[in-house]
Amino acid sequence: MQRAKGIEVKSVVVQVAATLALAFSFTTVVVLLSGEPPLAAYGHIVAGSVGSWLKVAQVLRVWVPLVLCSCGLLYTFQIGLWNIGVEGQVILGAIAATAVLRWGAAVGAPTGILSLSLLAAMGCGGLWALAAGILKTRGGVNEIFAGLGLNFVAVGIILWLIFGPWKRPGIASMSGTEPFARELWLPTVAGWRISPYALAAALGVLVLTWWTLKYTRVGLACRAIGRNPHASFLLGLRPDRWMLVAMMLAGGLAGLAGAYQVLAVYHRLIPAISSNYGYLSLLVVMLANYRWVWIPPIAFFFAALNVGSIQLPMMLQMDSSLAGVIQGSLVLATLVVHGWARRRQRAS
Amino acid sequence: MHIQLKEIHKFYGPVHANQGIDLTVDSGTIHGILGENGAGKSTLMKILAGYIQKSSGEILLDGQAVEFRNPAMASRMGIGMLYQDPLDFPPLTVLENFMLGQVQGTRLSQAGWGAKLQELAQHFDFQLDPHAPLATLTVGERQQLELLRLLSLGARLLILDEPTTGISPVQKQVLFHALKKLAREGKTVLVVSHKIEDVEALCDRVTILRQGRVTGEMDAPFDSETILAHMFGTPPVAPPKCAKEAGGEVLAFRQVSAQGGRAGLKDCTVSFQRGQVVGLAGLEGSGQGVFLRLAAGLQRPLKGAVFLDGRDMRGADHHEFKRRGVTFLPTARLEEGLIPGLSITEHFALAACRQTFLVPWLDALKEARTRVERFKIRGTPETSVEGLSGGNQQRLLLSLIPPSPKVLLLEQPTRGLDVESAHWMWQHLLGLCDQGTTILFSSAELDEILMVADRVLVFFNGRIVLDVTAAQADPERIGAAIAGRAPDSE
Amino acid sequence: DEDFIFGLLLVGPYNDRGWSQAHYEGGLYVQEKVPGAKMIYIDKVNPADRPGVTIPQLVDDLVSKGAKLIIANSDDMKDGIREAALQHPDVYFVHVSGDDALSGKGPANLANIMGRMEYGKMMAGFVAGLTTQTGKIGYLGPLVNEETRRLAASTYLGARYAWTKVRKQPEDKLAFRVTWIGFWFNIPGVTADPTQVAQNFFNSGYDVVVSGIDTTEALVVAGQKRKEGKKVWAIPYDYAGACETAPDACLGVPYYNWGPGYVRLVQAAKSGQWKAQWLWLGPDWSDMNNKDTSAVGFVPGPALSDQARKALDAFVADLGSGKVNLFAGPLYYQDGSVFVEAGKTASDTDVWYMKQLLQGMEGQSSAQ
Amino acid sequence: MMELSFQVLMAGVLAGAAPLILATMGETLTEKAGVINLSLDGTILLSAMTAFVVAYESHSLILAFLAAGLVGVMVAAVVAGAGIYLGQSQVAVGFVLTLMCRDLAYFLGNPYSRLQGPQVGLTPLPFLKDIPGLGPVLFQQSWITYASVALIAATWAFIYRTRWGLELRAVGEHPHAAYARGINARRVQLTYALVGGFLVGLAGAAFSLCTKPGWGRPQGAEGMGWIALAIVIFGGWEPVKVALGTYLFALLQILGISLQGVLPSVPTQVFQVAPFPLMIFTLVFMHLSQRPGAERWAAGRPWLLRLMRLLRGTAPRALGQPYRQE
Ligand SMILES: Nc1ncnc2c1ncn2[C@@H]1O[C@H](COP(=O)(O)OP(=O)(O)OP(=O)(O)O)[C@@H](O)[C@H]1O
Ligand SMILES: Nc1ncnc2c1ncn2[C@@H]1O[C@H](COP(=O)(O)OP(=O)(O)OP(=O)(O)O)[C@@H](O)[C@H]1O
Ligand SMILES: [Mg+2]
Ligand SMILES: [Mg+2]
Repeated sequence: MQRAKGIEVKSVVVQVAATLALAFSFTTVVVLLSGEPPLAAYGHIVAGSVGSWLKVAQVLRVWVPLVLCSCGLLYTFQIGLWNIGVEGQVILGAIAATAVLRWGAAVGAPTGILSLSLLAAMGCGGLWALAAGILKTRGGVNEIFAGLGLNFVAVGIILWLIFGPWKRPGIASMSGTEPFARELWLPTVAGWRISPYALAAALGVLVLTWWTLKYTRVGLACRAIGRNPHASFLLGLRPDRWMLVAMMLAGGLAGLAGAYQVLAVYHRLIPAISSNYGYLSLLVVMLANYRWVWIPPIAFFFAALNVGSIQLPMMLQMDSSLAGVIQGSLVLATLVVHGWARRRQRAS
Repeated sequence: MHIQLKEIHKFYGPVHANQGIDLTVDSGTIHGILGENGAGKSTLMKILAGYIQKSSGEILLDGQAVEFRNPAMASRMGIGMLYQDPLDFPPLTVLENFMLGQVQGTRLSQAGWGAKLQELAQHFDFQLDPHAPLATLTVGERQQLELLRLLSLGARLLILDEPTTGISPVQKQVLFHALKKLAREGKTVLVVSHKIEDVEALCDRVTILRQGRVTGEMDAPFDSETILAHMFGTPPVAPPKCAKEAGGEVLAFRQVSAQGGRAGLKDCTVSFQRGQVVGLAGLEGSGQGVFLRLAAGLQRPLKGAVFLDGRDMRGADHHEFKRRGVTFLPTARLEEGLIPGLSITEHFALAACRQTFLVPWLDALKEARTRVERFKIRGTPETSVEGLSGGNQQRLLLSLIPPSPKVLLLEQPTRGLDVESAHWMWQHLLGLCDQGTTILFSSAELDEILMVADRVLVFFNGRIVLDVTAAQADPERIGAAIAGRAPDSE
Repeated sequence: DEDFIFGLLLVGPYNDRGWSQAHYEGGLYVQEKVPGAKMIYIDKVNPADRPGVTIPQLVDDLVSKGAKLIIANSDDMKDGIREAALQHPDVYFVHVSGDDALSGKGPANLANIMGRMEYGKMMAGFVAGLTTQTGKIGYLGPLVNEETRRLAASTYLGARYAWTKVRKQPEDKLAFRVTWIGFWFNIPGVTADPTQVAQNFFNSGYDVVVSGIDTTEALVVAGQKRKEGKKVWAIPYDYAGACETAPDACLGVPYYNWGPGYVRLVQAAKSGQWKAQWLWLGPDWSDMNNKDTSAVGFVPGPALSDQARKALDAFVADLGSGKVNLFAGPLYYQDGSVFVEAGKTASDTDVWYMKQLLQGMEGQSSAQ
Repeated sequence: MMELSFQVLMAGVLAGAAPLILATMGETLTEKAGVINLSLDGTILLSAMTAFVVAYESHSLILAFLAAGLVGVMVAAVVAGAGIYLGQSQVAVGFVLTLMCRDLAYFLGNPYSRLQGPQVGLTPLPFLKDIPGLGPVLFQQSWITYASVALIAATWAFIYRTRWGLELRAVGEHPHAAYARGINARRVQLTYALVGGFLVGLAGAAFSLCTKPGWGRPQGAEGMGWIALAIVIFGGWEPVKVALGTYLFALLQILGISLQGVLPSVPTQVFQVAPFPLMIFTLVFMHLSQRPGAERWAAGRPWLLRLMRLLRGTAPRALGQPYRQE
């Protein structure tokens, strides 16, 4: 038993090392191809993301929505669904939050309005995910295409709002709606670049997700159905309904991330409000191997890449999309190494 | 073509499906392979056709040792096989199915190949429309097409794996006629079957397999009793029976018809009493699987209704049946009954504990501990179920049954279990029936049915052809009914 | 002299042959002219290219690298730069094309600068009006706001002047249509595709397309159409070198020359003479294309005929001398209401805050 | 409303759809063989960048197209290798590649943005171009447009009229059965994944060398890969219907701009997302019309029946399923 564990640990270490080696040798070759010094590039990314407290605060600002979306994705991945529609769910959350704030700006009572907007965002994101879920369980549409389609529809809706009913007076522009008054910003502490409430909420969601997945029937049902829907059905679960529940939870958390983008980052609704976090969080969860413990560090690492890579154009005239190349190649390398290890295992 | 198989072994992981099989088939004969479910017939045939690779052994064609690495190589040597699960392409047309795998070059000359197909079909009196989608054909017609395709490919040895299941008597006649004609023309034919009557009508010689070994060989004319004995083994000594007297009616079928399996279920009316142990015998797919699923509410009848305690259950789903005391255990344990990746405790938390929002993990763990001990499951509550052996998986499934179910439906409950486990399991189940549970179970093994059941239903082609109490049950009569020779069936 | 670091936030790529490149070169000019001045820039500062990145965040970064003055080159950055200016009261900020200093919404460390591109656009319109064979001129508009409305209107006025006064054609035979794509440059799936818009213009009989967006799609498509043998032209925007893309289709380019204005602001900041001023800098009429003095210019393109070139020179001279003022009344908005009464001329603020497109132009005046 | 003559509109649709046709035909081939290459959106950008850079450096359009095709092949090889041979989820691998190739394209292409590079010109077809009316518009196109039209016919003929096409369909339906007939199912899947990838790569080149010439961020082809994937489903995996779907999309895009004047309250952007709701609608429709009783229910409504027949299409049964040879 002990020995088997030792071998397992060793093989995990070997796999992780192989993954890192594969991914970073690829990105290094890519950087060399672009004719720039790879070490300097990596150095600038590190310095630009954790070089000062200000930078760390910026990383945390990206970390919050990534963690929220990734936690939501845990439910859907557990139940065996590929919820590619997070992006749209973030957008709908942002729209709902904006709607409440616009309405509430006249009403007053900022704290109440802010809380209400968070609730609305979760509800709206959840419903948007529910739509994909219903298309999957009742309409026979693969959740990938349902989610993707709804992402584009969400973009259509947000554009229509920004161009139409919610445009700035006399202006039709991609630059978004009129910014909200300061009392409708998520409160922050003087000198901080990140709202402590947001940080606390992200940590709270992380703990809550862990607790839900581990101790409640939701987690158990998701795990069971994801691994064997037929047996789960025979053991008394209703897979379709649980799938909808999982989608709603994922959508709700994505919606919360959308509200965060509006309340704490942009203070208005912009077309790119989701900032690609929906897609990025899918990568985070895949790299985390669908386990909640790995989400905070990986999300932090990805956020650091996003923030740190802004140094590349400033310092080296390099394009900052290197961050995405690193993120993608890490996940790809994980998939390849994992598949290869399984193949070897099967062969032996 | 003269075929000789020597000492063929085949392992599927731990499963030893063929255990040193020797077989000789003479040129120009029709040779039957008989055996119960899981005897290893298909495995042997697939090895001969190159579809799977043998673990060890030797194949001689006309005295020459050969090795096939894939079906293409076997096909080039003149071996063609009609697989048990049809390996054809329903969305493509008849002609496309015919051409696929034998056209050389780039162009598909529809006209040329169509003519060839028609010519061959005429030779055997088959009626096939080359341009119809294959999906619109009956099983029998699909078989005919496959046969023509193999012949057109130049097959000299034809292997047919259970060709008579799911086809009509008329088509069966057409098929047999064609096979006999082929044998006369010098082709060798290997037919795999469960059914003695088919073999009697067709074969010159049979080989009988049981649990991966050859148990007998015989030339025509055959003695069906000997064949049955070889197939199913000798009937065992008197089994321990449930002591309980039968009570009132619990479950009833009234003129139920349904689709599913090979034969579906046709117009079935039958009822069961409290405390009965009923064995459902029959070849796989003869209707007993559909029957159990209907009784569990997993499938809805096309016609008729299932009654539970006198209540019409039309419109109710499985969960409703479950609430009313029906429990169903499927055959495929890991595929349908258990959840790989979840631990034993988690299974109890799902199935056997209070359905509260917070999972009562402590209760589940306690429950798991006691049941692991009581059911002698080799594992700890934390063991994930795919790490359990087949027998232990079965014990776990049993341990998940709620305390005193009204009706217990078991699909092949002892498949893959060793004798000791099987006995232990029945002891436990019969204990349940002492408390008034009605048990319905299907089994491929007649011995098992005779051992524990106090009532036997035999299914053939979607109908119950024999319904007798254990006292009246005599293995020969049941065996004959299984093979479609029920004296009192139509 | 000690070092003076200034930061530049560019909305598009620094090498976009358009708006952002003009600013980038303005920054290089400052480095050259002001001793000790050093530029750090970040380009592609827009939420589509840099999702999740905000203006205050980038300003923090520039400030931490020692920047004492920060220039934001897009209308889009208005809210962000105001927020950043409040967060960093000891750093100077310049918002290009904004009006915070005029409207008083911004803090004291925030100034605005803009070029009087109205003149450049009039010249563009003028050569378009001179050249068009079909009498149909297309305007590839970015998004709708005050700035873009007044620029489109200036183009129209220039074209109308050429059409009616120089070519003596009836006014109602001139079609001038504005199609807005929704942003300063193409964001696939978000904005309308400018390539497609330009193609639609040319395909439906518009033979001159004037670009109001930051990138050169109009000229690229015109170049393609020329290769197909069509007689079409385009007028790019923003950047003096923009004609290179397809010289044979280029009638000329109105462009900005940010260098002199930037130098003025940088020197004000360096010497402690800073004011929260609103600069709207015009061309140097004595030499519109003088790098050191003129904020706005117009380079005639290779496709412009000699005759038209002469007419253009005369037009520029008249504009400079004040003989021609295209913002003289009577001018009407699209809905028929009065923009400038007969006998009056529009003031700077009238022009700056233009509320609609003018009568005679087709296209949306604002989002519906 | 802009006045577009019917011929000009048609020519615009033909030319505008050309790159997408290359991509959708490629993906149709790949999916028919049972492999789903989800990476199209990234592949198109990466190959567009490659094509532009190669054309810019070498001044050879042929070389540029080949290089772009090669990029498509390489990306498809990763999808197929990890999916078919390593048993990983094709969807997961494709999705990661979508994001990564896009960033890779922006990163490597950065020094080449907004440069003037070679372009594919027009090749008027002799004689045909002189047909009055249609000739001058339909037969004065780039050779990519002609090639795209020819590709539709070729794909159709290949799939339905050749042995290889038959084998391709067989593998996508039932790889085990194909194996029993002597077809190396894995090799067929790999082959058509690569062929499809090659065509998708060419689509990228067609964007950056012809339809939206030049490289930059954004290039303009962003999102087209997703649209291509949607159209393949919309067209029910039938090359001709897929092509019709592609042309429909191109038409919507062109009309979307013209409609700015007619329907000012609908932002043009809405037309950009139109293919997706259409795809979802089609999928739901397919699903519902396959239900027992649907045909009976539609019997009284001939238009519905016709729509059902038109939109009916079934995915290759083995699509995306890992196939393990025994
Ligand atoms: N007869 C069956 N045997 C095994 N598994 C089944 C059966 N019926 C359903 N399942 C499993 O359960 C899943 C969902 O079943 P179903 O749609 O009946 O549940 P539900 O939709 O949650 O219930 P309801 O329709 O009452 O809301 C199926 O996809 C399948 O995996
Ligand atoms: N692919 C496989 N992997 C693992 N085990 C297998 C596989 N195929 C067959 N087996 C096992 O090998 C044994 C023999 O199977 P085989 O299919 O040869 O039986 P059979 O005699 O054809 O039975 P039937 O009458 O039901 O067709 C069975 O125990 C079966 O479960
Ligand atoms: Mg249901
Ligand atoms: Mg078999």
